[in-house]
Amino acid sequence: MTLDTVKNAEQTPEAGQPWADLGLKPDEYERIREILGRRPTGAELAMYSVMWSEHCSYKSSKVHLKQFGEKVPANDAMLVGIGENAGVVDVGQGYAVTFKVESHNHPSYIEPYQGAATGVGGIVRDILAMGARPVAVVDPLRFGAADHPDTKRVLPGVVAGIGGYGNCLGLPNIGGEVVFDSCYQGNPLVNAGCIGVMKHEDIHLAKASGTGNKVILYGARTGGDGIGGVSVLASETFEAADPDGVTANRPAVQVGDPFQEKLLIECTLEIFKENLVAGIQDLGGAGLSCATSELASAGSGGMRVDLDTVPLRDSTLSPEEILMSESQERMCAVVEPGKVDRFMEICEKWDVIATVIGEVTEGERLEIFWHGEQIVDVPPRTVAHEGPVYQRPYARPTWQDALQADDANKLPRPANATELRDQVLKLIASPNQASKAWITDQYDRFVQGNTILAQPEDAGMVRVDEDTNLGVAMATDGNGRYAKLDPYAGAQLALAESYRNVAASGAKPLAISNCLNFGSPEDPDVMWQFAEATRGLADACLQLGTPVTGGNVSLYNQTGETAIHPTPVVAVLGVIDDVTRRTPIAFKEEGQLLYLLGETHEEFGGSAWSQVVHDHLGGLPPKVDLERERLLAEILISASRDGMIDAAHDLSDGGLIQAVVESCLRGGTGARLVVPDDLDAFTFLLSESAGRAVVSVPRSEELRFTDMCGARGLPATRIGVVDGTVSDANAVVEVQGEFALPLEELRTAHTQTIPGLFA
Amino acid sequence: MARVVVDVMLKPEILDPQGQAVQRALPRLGFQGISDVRQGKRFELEVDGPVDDAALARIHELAETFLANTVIEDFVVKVEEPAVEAK
Amino acid sequence: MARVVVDVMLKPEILDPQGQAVQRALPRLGFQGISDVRQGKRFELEVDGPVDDAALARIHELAETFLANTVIEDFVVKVEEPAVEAK
Amino acid sequence: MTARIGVVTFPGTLDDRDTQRAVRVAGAEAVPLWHRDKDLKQVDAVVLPGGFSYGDYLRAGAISRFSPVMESVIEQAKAGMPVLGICNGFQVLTETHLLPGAMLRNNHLHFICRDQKLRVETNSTAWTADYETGQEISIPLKNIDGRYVADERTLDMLEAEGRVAFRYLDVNPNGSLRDIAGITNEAGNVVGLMPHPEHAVEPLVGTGRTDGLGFFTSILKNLVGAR
Ligand SMILES: Nc1ncnc2c1ncn2[C@@H]1O[C@H](COP(=O)(O)OP(=O)(O)O)[C@@H](O)[C@H]1O
Ligand SMILES: [Mg+2]
Repeated sequence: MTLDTVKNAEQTPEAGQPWADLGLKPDEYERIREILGRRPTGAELAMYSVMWSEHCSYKSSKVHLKQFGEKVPANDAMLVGIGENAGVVDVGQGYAVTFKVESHNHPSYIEPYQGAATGVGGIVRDILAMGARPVAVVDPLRFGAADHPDTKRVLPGVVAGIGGYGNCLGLPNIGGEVVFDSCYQGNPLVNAGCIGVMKHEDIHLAKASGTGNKVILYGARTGGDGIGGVSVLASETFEAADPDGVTANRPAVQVGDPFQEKLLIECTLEIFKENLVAGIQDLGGAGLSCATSELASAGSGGMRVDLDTVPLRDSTLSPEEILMSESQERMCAVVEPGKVDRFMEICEKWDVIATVIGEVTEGERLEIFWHGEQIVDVPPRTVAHEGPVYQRPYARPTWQDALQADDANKLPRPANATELRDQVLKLIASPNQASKAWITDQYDRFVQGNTILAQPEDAGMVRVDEDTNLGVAMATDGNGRYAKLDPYAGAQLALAESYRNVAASGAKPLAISNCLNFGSPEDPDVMWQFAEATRGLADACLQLGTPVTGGNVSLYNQTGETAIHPTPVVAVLGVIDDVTRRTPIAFKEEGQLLYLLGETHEEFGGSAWSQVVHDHLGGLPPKVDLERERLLAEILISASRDGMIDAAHDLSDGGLIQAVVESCLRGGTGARLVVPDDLDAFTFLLSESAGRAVVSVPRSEELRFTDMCGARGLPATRIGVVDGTVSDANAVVEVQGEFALPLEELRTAHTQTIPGLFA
Repeated sequence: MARVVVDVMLKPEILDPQGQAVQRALPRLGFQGISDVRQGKRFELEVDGPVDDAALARIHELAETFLANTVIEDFVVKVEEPAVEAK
Repeated sequence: MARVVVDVMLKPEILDPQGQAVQRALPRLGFQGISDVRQGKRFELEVDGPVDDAALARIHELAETFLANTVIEDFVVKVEEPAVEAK
Repeated sequence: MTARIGVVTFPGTLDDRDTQRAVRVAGAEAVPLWHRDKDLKQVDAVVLPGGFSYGDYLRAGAISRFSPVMESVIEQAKAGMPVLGICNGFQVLTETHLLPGAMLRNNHLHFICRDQKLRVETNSTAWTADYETGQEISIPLKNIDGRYVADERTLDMLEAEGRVAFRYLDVNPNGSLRDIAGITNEAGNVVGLMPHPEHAVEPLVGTGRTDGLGFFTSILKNLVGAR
């Protein structure tokens, strides 16, 4: 095959090109020809096709994501907003924090271990590229039915992959989620998030400026794995790659090398410390195509790259393949000529291969050469930032009304105390509500020696400064069942829960990232869910004052015609001035008073109870009251700062009883609960009304605490006491007049389910 | 009873970080002249009964569906002991 | 250029939980008649130059000091390609 | 003059900064040592910290063992310098044969991170002098290749010579033979264990316990006493 040079493309305008196989639509191909004024070369076609894929261009979601930039709450903490590798917020004392969540759903279904592992690798490089030291990871996960045989294949592999990669990097895993629902059977959701910390002056951006500056590719050699990964795996063509069809359209899976990534982290941090880079970008989806076009597009000049210089693992790769390869553990830096030698020295110190592959030029073009011939000559913005934008049609699904009319509040309720007790026990042991310790114990949560809170606390928390005790906290939440019933409210509930979790730990919520997992954007039902969810999230962020700093969209999560539940996952980042004031979930002190904060209504739509007991999904999700969420958060934060509470646990799926049982198990104590006068026991224990938390108040603080709640107008109801000393073998969780469950029976029910299924 | 061996190796185009780490260590240990190292898995299966074509076909299937992940790995099935008297 | 293979297996008296896990999974997958499974490592070394006795002796030493930990593992060195014209 | 404790960084070491912090918390000076340097910078003792040196590829510790710094560490250890190997560091010490036995994949095959109870079986080593023999402590354990094995003769010898330094209590988290969590050489200067004392030196972080601090205060006392 002869090389398809720019000259050749000019001379053979009619040559046939495989644009359709690369996932481009006819009008998209036409647009490329229009931009270039000729047909693209093979290499240019490769670049446009990966960069204009849904994954890289956000072509279906862009029009909706715009709101996150438009409805921005006043917030001085924001240092870098949407559009960079990750957003950056000010957390005080000169520190800045960058964080983001990304999806690696499709690869993890095909190859659970490597798919999940490289998902962690990718998000960590994003954080690193901002100039930050990665300090923690989180992993919101969703799988098919817990007892489905394929879940036995996928879950252990995903968990081992996340652990295998993250543990080897030395990043504590401080939170996440594990949710089972048969809607995820053919589309598990593997989202991964990372937090990084830096000083304000260390923030780095992905841009190539300064004519004559060198472009350096460093890290792993480029191989033939993962070619076209984003366009194949994260797009409609993925459908052809279901388990039986794997060979028909071989998915481009990559193998991760966490050791190489660890070296890359240390090497890059040392390079930052000596101020050696003018711009930097990680290589993720779309590999070099993405890195070079984004760097050049964001910078002031053009860029020239000699592809021959790229270190290869496989010498037979074509230039198109080199441009598209998604080999992991690579970074691209722009470096002033005078600093190149020192840059190379540091790479050598860390055994990292580094190569000058090009330089910043005066023009405005991205030019790529192979064997001395020009094979790419494009305006980089058209590749990186001016891809197609679709206004996909959307409409409220015809089935939505019927779904909402199928009211969960009308389901048969337990007839007596024994039935109530049995249902509580069943709930506590159900896969979604059971302890995830078997999973999270496969993750290192202690490494780096700064972990203040980790699983199973409400939020993860790490210390940022050893001397001042400044810390940051993060929680991630999402509830696909709520979002299916009402995507607008469901997205807001995801934010509200995550926000509440952070506040319950004592930290002040600052900003958010998200990972929006949905079905096919070509389905108007799904597109409506997406439009509603983004609108809901943007409105709620505005109201709560927590800007969106960045995020990720994963579409085409469906099997055949059936989409997953719409699943917006929200990660809230919070800050705490003094980590010694953090609030754990454990009930520890006998005799402390239990207060329920917020109001309880009959709200069972989408609830854990309706799923576990009735296998039902219908009605409306719990009502959202963001002003109440904000007030609750303020109370939780003040109470923690002023030492008025010793434990707090937010209420979410499973309701009050779930939270109380978890806090008792964590502390090793029992509890005695009294049903308030205005509630029936069932609603009291199992309703999922939002905006609530349970706290444990030392008797000496009771007055001060209730005064504060009263003064600020937050309903606080005394619902019982912590009962029995820590490790009392006879401790019970008792609901007076209803039932008593021995703590050890609860522990067994809560902890045996997951190992029973997967160990 | 006979022994059947299944060798599972990463496909040539897939990164083999373990093999690479071993190879990079060789010069330091004073070993020259080894241009590539790949590391894979070796399974030794003790098979009751005759290792006939049917048994080998089943082991082949086992390798394909379980021992190897054919998205990233290739495998080879070999009978190790003289065996095959069964024919 | 020739390929030399080093197979490394845990000593028989050492517990091999990986092999056991495979074996335990077999009945669930519908496989009967496999009485034992052991899992080990396979290294494929591409050797520049002739694989003569001297080269093999060096690889043997490499296996003994590096590729295998002889406290817990046994190893076998094999030339895979026809090779050995060097003799 | 405070004691100088060297902390080695191999490529892929993770707990070097934490170990340096633990050394400082105990009141000694932490001296970073780089795997490529033979120079031990005149430290009084060396810690080989945890992590995944060389990605744990081949076998945990197998590649690091051949680094230049280890040549000096082996030499000095044989001459009596105190050396502590934590987790990956313990694996390196068994690979060098400064300590007998070997580390294998956990019997359940998973990475495990937990707060682990141990018994300090001897306080006559350089790193355990500040504990009582028989004292029970809880410190984090986190590894995937933590199963200690050795042949029966070696195990019997270790027991007979009082060289089992730490034993797991309540649960054996990985199938280690005779519940062994850590051992010492004959002279008591070289100690290795799988759990992580350096992650249990501050009341606030990790498990909130400081049971691991004794390792670092022991060595300090030992060194100052020797002067
Ligand atoms: N995949 C996971 N990785 C890390 N931590 C997890 C994971 N799944 C659950 N957790 C942790 O387990 C605890 C309980 O989870 P969950 O019940 O989802 O919390 P909540 O309902 O309060 O949001 C939390 O600390 C959460 O961070
Ligand atoms: Mg919570």
